[in-house]
Amino acid sequence: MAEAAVKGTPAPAPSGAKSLVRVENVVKHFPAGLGTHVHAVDGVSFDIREGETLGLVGESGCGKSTLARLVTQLIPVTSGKVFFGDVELTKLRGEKLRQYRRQLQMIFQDPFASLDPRMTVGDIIAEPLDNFRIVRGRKRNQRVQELLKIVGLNPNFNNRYPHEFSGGQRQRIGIARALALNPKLVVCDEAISALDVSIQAQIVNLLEDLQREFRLTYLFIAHDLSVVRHISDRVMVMYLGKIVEIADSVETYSSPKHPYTKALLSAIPVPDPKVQRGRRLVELTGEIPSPINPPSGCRFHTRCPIARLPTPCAETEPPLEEKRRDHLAACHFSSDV
Amino acid sequence: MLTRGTLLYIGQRLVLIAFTVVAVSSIVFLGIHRLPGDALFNEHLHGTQYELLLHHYGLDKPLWEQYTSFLQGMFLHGNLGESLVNRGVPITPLVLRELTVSVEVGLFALIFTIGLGMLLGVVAALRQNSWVDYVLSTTSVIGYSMPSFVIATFLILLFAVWLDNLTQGTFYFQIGWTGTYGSIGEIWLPAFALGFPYASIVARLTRASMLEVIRQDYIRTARAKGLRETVITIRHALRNALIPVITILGPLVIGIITGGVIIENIFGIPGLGKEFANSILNRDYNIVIGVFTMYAALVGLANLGVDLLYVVIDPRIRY
Amino acid sequence: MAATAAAVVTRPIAPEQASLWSDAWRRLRRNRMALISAVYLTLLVVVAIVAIFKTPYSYRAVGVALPYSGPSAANWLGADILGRDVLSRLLVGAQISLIVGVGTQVLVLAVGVPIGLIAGYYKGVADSVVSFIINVFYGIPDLLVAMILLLLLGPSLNNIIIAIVATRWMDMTRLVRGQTLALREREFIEAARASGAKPLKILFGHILPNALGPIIVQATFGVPAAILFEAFLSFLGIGVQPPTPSWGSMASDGLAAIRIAPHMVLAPSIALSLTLMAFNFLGDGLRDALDPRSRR
Amino acid sequence: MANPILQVRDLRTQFATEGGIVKAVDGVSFELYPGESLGIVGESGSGKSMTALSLLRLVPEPGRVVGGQVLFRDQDLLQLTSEEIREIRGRDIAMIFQDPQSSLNPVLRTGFQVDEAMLAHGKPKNQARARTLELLKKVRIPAAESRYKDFPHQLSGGMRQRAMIAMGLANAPAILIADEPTTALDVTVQAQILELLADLNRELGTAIIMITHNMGVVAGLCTRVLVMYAGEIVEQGPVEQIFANPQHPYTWSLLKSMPRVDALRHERLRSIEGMAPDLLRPPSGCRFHPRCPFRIDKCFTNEPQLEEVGPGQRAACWVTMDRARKEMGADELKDIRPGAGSNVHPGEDR
Repeated sequence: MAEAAVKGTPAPAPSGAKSLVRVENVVKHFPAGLGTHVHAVDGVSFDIREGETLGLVGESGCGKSTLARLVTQLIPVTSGKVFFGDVELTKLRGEKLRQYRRQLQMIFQDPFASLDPRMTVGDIIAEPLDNFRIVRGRKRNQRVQELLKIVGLNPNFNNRYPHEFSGGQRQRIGIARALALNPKLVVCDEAISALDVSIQAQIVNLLEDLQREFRLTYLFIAHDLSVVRHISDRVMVMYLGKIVEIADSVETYSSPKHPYTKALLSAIPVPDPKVQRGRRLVELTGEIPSPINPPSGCRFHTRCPIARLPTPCAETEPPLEEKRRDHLAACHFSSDV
Repeated sequence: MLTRGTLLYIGQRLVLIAFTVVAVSSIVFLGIHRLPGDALFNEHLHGTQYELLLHHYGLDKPLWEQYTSFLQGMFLHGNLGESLVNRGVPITPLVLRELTVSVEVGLFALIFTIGLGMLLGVVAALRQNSWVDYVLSTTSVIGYSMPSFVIATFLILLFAVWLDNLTQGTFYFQIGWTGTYGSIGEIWLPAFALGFPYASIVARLTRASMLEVIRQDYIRTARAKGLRETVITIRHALRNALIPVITILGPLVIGIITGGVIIENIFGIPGLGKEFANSILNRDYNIVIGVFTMYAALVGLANLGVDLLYVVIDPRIRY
Repeated sequence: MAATAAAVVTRPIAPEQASLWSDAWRRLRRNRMALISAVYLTLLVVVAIVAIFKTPYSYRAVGVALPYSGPSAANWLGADILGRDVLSRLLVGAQISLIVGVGTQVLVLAVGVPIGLIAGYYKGVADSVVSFIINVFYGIPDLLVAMILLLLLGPSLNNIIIAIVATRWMDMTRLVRGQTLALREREFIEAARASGAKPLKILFGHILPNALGPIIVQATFGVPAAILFEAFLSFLGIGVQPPTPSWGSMASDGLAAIRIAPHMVLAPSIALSLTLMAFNFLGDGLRDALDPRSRR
Repeated sequence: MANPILQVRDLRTQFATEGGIVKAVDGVSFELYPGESLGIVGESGSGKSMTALSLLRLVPEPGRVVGGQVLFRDQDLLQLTSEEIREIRGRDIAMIFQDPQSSLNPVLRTGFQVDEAMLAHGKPKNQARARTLELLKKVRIPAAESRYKDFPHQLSGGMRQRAMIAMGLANAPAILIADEPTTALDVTVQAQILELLADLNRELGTAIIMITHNMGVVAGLCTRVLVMYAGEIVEQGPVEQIFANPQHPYTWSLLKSMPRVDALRHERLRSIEGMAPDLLRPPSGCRFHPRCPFRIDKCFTNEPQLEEVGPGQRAACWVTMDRARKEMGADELKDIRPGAGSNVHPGEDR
């Protein structure tokens, strides 16, 4: 497994591939007191293709974590639909929805908070198996040890408690739990953000290897565009509850079609002084506006370097449309980017 | 600081307090009036005297009518009725007079509680893990483990009995209320007995809160810009440390108010608490209701005061 | 600052298979005051149980010594106004205190834990209703309500317990609700839901075990609070009724005779204070042991 | 180059914990020259923040600076009385921190907190206030007058960090220590803050010590860099050289383990196997040896010292990258350790 993984591109997901998850015009508002709402996710449509890694990137408060929970239906949508294959998950409730959790698993951000401190590692990893009564007794134990081995941990760790492990090891435990049910889709919600750089690389490599071995589909969410680009086949950029661009990960960098994507790319420092000194870091002024009262028209117009104000940018909301083959962006002037 | 929002909030709270007062006094009224055996009835009454009395107090009417006239009296005239035991004594002026006495003792206790408690808490926190801290921490557990009546007992023994015996009557403190602050036995000892357990709680909380605060990043920032330690403690630490202490002020005020019931009985202070205990024992229901109504209003206002204190101390809180 | 220091320091010393509970037990054993308190309370319980079967004199036997007589070989703690043996009455009073203290906490747990779990986990209307009721109860003076309740129900041991529970149930409910609200937002609860756990399993398999520490601490502090409450009520003469002795009513009787027989008020006062102190020290020890962060 | 403005010699900071002594900073030496921008990089637990805090004696309990010298203008900061070090803090050497939200006092007005930095060093109130307004404008806070009166919670994260920087610059210090100043911020805001720091460094000639875990930040802002691992400096030198030709295997691996946003080809990341060492019981010999792909027998027992490996570049390693390339073919290397490279690494057993 390691040999094959050393070089080469991630398994390509042809654009015609079957979609595993389809999200249609999903909206999620949270009440924020006095009749106001946080427009966390505000009309989002996309699909996740079988076998691909779809990256989702955006700054804090853009709604990406909420979107992850909507895709896995951990929280209900305000409106819109989420399909898993042909099944409309947003219609299901209770036990019927629970059955679909076998297919949709999640890896969480904080390796210290995502494992129950009162449970042994073995019980944590076996919890999904127990919830669906899949294996019992000695077989359960075997499966736990097998999973520990798969994620690169000592199989004899199963009787220990989470607090005895380092951040990287804990994240491996979280991955083992997500794999226990042989899911089709794994949503990684900032799964590596809390880790040190050298450990991040370990986990990224592990995720790539596991994808190849178990034919997993990933929705990979992070605020770090360089990591997202690295691991993803396609990258989706979110700003203030809206998707502003979806494109092949190479094309995202070489020819972004939304000024926000371009600004995001420019803001990430490259660890190479020769390159970095020549770059202009700041494309954007100001900070992300409040999602309680998002700007009119294009939500990015308040910070956009190329916006034409007031018309059309502050008045008309640009649709997310295909600018090139398989490259969608929501900008009135995408050719100027 | 008194923005329109805050005033609006105060208005809403006052309405809510009035509502609560009516609700609880109604519950007490309706509950109590279903009880058999009241203070009116005794064997010295003969003939139609009992019926006349019942009529005088309106107790011969159906419960519903009694209740509406009770509400009407309370709202329209601030009239809480007449005492059943001391016939003819109107309750409203009685409880108002007693209220001022109780509030007086309570305020003394409160000042004492907060002042001493915070001082000791800050000292313990600044001398963390020293013997001072250890002694103060242990004392505070002992302090709030001693019921106020036990403290009162010790104070009486000490100041009124043993001191008297020791000096053969030349020097001791008179226990008892004259309304003139003539002796420390009159208001300081009751206030101390009432406040000491709470002072211990405030001290503990202040210490914990101070320790939490002096580990905060902004204290490090203050140090990094070269502020003196005294400035850091007073300006940066203390005010933030106060915020959690305010949260217990509400329960604390209630505790001091209700603790008065016992302390007033021990020290013979003619306040609301003594009246309440007596009227319960005497089954003087009208006074029970009247005093309880007074208490409910007092507690509501005290809680409102505490909530407004937040606004003063913590700029992040706005109503 | 704390976070940076913690990053350096917290790499565990890797004790073999140490659960959080055994860690807590280790810390508790090192707390001297808590240990002394535990020993005292164990002795108190033993003595109270023995006193069911055997006391030096009957607690209600009048004239076993001269009224108001002080401590002597025959009556270690002297006699009271009717010449009853104070020690015997003190021992029976211990039973009353322990029954009230433990009894109320059992009921408070039975009421507070489920309501708190449901309000905290399901939020919404259930929570709003519970929170409103809790706030109303916090806004009324508890001792007075208990007094009125006893007036309505009549003074008996059961009614005293009911009155105390009725005015103190919200402490536990609020704690459990708060813990649940905080825990349900924690990632491991979300992870449990994501791995297909049913609500009951989340409530009792994940949330309750993680809230157990604070619940135990709260219940431990609740015992002395209830004992104190009963003492207050009995002191005022509306708690346990004579001739049954309670530390509160004994102190009240003694206060009347404070000049001639101070032992009468001192004995129950000291017994009460020591017991409350022991529970409070034990509670402190448990809190420090169960929540290492609170240790300073 | 001019004389160094700050000389740190053999700095040692330790934490007394229940399990024993944690050597958070263990013999760190370096110089800072006037007007330069020095980066200190390392992962969490490498001791970079503790090094910075030790300079101004701000190490939190139960930590203590136990040895070494911090020479600033011919005086050893570690030997000063608490009143003397107080006068240095904020006046000659200022410091800004990672989380601007928690680093500002929530109950005091933002502007006043900037004033304080000057009031503490004897500036009269009205002058301090005028200077604060000037500073708030300098760090590009719009509507400075009204922001002055705001409480920290009314400002955005970026604005708060700008206010912190204004506070740091209040007394025109010779040195500004920035401890992960952009870690808590979004990338677009991070870029703004970095640009501001670079401009200030250029305009005011303030020397900057930049503590960060982000190699990209160092590449953009710094002229020299120290790389820390497990409480020690493992490599130091001019930024261009360290990035182009790292000599310590840790530096080299760190650079290879980061995905680059400008990458046009998918290359597998080089992960550093294992995990950061336990500073209660640091590894013998070279502290990096349990994770080093090029270790030799000597690495297990003998601790390497910093030695010249290029012009101005020093590394503490027995097998520098030049040697590893020559003798072990490091660039083609997957991982020469047996069993390494796959995700199963028995080396993690404890």
